[in-house]
Amino acid sequence: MFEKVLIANRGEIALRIIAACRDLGVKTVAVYSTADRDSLHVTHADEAICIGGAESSRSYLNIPAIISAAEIADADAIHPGYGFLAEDARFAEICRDCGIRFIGPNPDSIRLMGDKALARKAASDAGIPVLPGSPEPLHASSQARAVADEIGFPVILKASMGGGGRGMRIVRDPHDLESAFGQARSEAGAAFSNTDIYLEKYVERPRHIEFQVLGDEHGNVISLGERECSIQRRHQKLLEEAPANAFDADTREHIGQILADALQAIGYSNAGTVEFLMDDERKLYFIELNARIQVEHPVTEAVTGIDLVRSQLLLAAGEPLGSVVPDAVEIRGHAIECRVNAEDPETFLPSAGKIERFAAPGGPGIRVDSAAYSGWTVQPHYDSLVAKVTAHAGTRGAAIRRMRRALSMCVLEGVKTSIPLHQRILEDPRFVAGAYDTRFIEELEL
Amino acid sequence: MFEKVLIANRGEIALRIIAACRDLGVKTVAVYSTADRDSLHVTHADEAICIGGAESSRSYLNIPAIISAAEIADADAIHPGYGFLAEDARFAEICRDCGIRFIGPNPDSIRLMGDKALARKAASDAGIPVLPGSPEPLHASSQARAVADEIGFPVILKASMGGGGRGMRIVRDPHDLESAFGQARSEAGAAFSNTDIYLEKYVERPRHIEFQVLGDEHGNVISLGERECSIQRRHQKLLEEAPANAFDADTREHIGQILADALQAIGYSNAGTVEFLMDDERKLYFIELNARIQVEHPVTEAVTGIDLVRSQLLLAAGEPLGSVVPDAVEIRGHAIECRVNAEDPETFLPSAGKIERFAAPGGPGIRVDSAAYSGWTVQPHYDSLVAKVTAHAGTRGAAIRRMRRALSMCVLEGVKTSIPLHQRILEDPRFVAGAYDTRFIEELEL
Amino acid sequence: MAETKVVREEVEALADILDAKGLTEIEYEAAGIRIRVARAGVAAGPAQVAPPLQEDVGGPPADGSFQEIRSPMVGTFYEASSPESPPFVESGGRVRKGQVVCIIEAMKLMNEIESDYDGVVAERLVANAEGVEFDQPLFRITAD
Amino acid sequence: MAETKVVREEVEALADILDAKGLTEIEYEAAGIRIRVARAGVAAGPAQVAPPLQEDVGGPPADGSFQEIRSPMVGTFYEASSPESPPFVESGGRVRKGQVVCIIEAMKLMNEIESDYDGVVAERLVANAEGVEFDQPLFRITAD
Repeated sequence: MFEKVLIANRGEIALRIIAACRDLGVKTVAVYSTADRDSLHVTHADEAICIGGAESSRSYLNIPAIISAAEIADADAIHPGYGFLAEDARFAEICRDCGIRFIGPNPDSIRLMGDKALARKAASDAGIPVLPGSPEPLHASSQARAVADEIGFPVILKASMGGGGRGMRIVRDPHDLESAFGQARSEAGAAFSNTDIYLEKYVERPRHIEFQVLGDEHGNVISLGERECSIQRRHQKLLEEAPANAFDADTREHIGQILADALQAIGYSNAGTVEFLMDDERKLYFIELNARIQVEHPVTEAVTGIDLVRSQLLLAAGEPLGSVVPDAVEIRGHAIECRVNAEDPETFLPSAGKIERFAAPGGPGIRVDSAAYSGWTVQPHYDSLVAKVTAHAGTRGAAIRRMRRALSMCVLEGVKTSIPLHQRILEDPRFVAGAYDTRFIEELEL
Repeated sequence: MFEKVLIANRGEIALRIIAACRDLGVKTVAVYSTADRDSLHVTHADEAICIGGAESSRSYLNIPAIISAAEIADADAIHPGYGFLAEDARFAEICRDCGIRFIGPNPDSIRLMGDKALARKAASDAGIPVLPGSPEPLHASSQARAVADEIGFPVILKASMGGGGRGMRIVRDPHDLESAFGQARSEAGAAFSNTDIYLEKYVERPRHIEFQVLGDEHGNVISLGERECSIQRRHQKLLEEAPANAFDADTREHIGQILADALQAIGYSNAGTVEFLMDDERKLYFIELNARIQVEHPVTEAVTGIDLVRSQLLLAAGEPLGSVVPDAVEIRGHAIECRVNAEDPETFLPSAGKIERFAAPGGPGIRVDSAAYSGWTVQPHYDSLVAKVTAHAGTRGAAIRRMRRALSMCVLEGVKTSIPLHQRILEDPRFVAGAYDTRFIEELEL
Repeated sequence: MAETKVVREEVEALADILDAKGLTEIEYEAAGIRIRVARAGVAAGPAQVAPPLQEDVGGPPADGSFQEIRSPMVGTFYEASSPESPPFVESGGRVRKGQVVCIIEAMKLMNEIESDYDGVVAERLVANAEGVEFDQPLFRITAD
Repeated sequence: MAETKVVREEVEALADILDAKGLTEIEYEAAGIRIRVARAGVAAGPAQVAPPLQEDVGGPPADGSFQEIRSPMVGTFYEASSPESPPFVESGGRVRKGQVVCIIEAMKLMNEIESDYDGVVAERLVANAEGVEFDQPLFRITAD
């Protein structure tokens, strides 16, 4: 095992990694920006090194500063957490070149998964279900029509270089395809100087399902089951659950096995999350793989009893999977996580400022991951996550009740928070019935 | 189920009861003393009523004020928590007479268990092992000698009315018995105007083992297994574990069945804890039954997955045991609780004062029960418990590591705390080996 | 007990120093003993002092000095000795120290509450048959 | 008791200091004893206001205005361009704005750090080959 791990992150995930290191008897080095001097990750790490100014680019994204900090502290590994440099293949390579273990997949896996088209092709080749569509760019509306007829409407046209909705058209009626194709091409051309268009099946009301995987350095990969993260606002997850609603054990087993085989084949190691869309016929379609620990990992920890961050450390140190996770992974009960953000409930903008009073909820079945305390200032420079509250119980109904209770007993004064929104979600009949999809929040907020 | 429960307590246990009520959709009424206006139980309850001055006798022990508060708030039940009025049979009777459900055993059970001699006799009659000794007061040293010869030395002489060590003598050598008997009698006579002396087997290095039981109003009682609470200082528990160290499943099953039968026979209902001494041959001897929820109940909750306070509410409302606990109670993993007290580590006196900064530990496997927050004042009028930290993991070793980690990541400034003592305990080789008894702390502190 | 006497001496000594030096607070801690002596507000000696803060009682009297009669217990407030009887006191009425102003029922016992002040009932703060907390203000009394 | 008397003397002494210095509070703690004396609000005696607190920078200059050269990056501090070379600057030596004062090595790159000030090197705060944080003070420079 490592002697000393540098944590290239801040906030609750830095504390989470310190906790995992401490459980293993590994020393920790915190790095921090000048804005984070009074942060708990600085307090709790064995050493702490200031690496730059408040802006992330000067500190938590500052690769030379982080590598230098690892060198002067003599750290033998770096845990990147999530966000910041967690999926930066170049950073993983620099770590490797400097003889520092990067706690995550190898740079090639990170790079492959970072290219969405390549990742999709690799997944498809490995037998992971992907959204039906054109594998190559389409050059004429007749081509598009042929593919669309084959996979069935509705379909979505997307610019190959696209982003932000430009060059994108949803087509529900075959008669609209020709004009939509033309519009998409010209938009794409104007926006990206590239008129490549491809076509995919369009899922009207998808649910967001993701599988947690772990792999070792010896060619073994295991799936730890799925999470449901359909409660999103503007693609930001607000609440996650494990297991997914009405998800059957056979599908869990089946997809899990396909994923394990596919990722073994590409030599994937450490933690990863495979994201899928699920349509109303409960069919799953691969979207992407996140090559890092996920914010919402505690729900999987709750139902499997497996400490995922500890597992990351052990796997990165070369432990075989068999000594890290039990032979048979059992899913016990149900877990829900709420991301308590400091944000304005109307504008959704971060509500930076000083927390005047904070008393986290406790009691049975409640886990809190937070770097907040009374007197701590929510920094405008970083994300607005203040606390992750995870409720675990024998049944989903009991987990919902525990979460409602916990949020009602969370004192958080001085900043505006997402708690009132979470409370509305938890009372909504569709949520309670488990019958919701990724459009839940926009419809709730109407 | 009840509509509204009044909580006749304060601090973390009041929050714990609010949590259980909220999980069940039951409204809560807090009562508080003038010193507790800024307490979280006042914040979190649906209603709060000031019942008197800071001294417990004027508030939390003030029966007329509490009953009046229940009447004006129209509460249909009272949960007494632990301490204060929890084991006051008269209070339970007054509740009953006022048509308010007392959430606990019936007054007769409380009264029986409050009289240690009667409780011992009832236990013995029911087949629960008790310390061998004289069932009746002894009037001559020859009688004492006869009993001592039968049960074997060492023995302990105790004044029937005794307390505080007066009229108490440990006798290891038969030759010392006669003079010790005379001394004990004269001390007892001087102190209690009663020279009744009885004799019991003396256990040199006992361990403290206790069984958690639950009973319904329909004659069913179940045991939920044991806890070990041998880490005590001056009879105050500091750290508790479940299950007990090297405690075998057969004994758990066997004693559990005897207890269930015995308590069914006397019509015991609701939660209770049966305390035993265990000698170095691992034989158990009944000491007493605490007819209430126990401070250390979270360790049993962790390993059984059963919410004990919720169970108390359901059972008091008349639910049958079968609908409150699962058919087969399984013990999963290991749990440890540390009672973090605000106290001077040298003098053990409460360190009352303002908490300048408090950030509770979180992360996987950690539960915190606390009514503290930054800026909250530890009152000199009440006990010094600031937070209960419970660690749960698959094995005892992992639970110890998690607890060490959690305490190292607990920020608690402004008052002196017992955390350094807990840290010493958790590092001690005897503790780590699970090979300790009730003299552990006095030997640690030498 | 000897111990009590020692403590008494120490406390008195500290209180004397407080006076002599015009302090407002002394805290003293030594082997197992902690003593704090304080005198709120006014410091003796030279220091001029701000007038003591009036405790905020939330109420109206603009100019007004008033006294409050507070509930000494939790219970139910009754304005009269029986539903048929007239109230013990009315707003605007005069009260004398020791006069019964209401009844608080607690555990079926009727407790007569007396005025601590001579004056006029400026305001009654609780409705008949309403529950009251410990220390809750019941009446405001203005001096004549 | 002897102990009481000792305490009295210490408390009185603290109270006198409180007066003499125009303070409002002194806390004093030493082996097994803790004493706090306070005077609320107005301080008696001379009571001119204390000068604003100088931000604590941990260092000496009693009277002194000094400037600090701080590290612009995380890395390893080197006093000279090579182990054989003399240090760029020495304590007591004169520096000019723009003059190289040390090297910080970060990621195998040698970064020359220049003085922002003209003056004299009052103190070097880091040992050779030691790791330094971002913004860590390296030298104190006093103006001529």
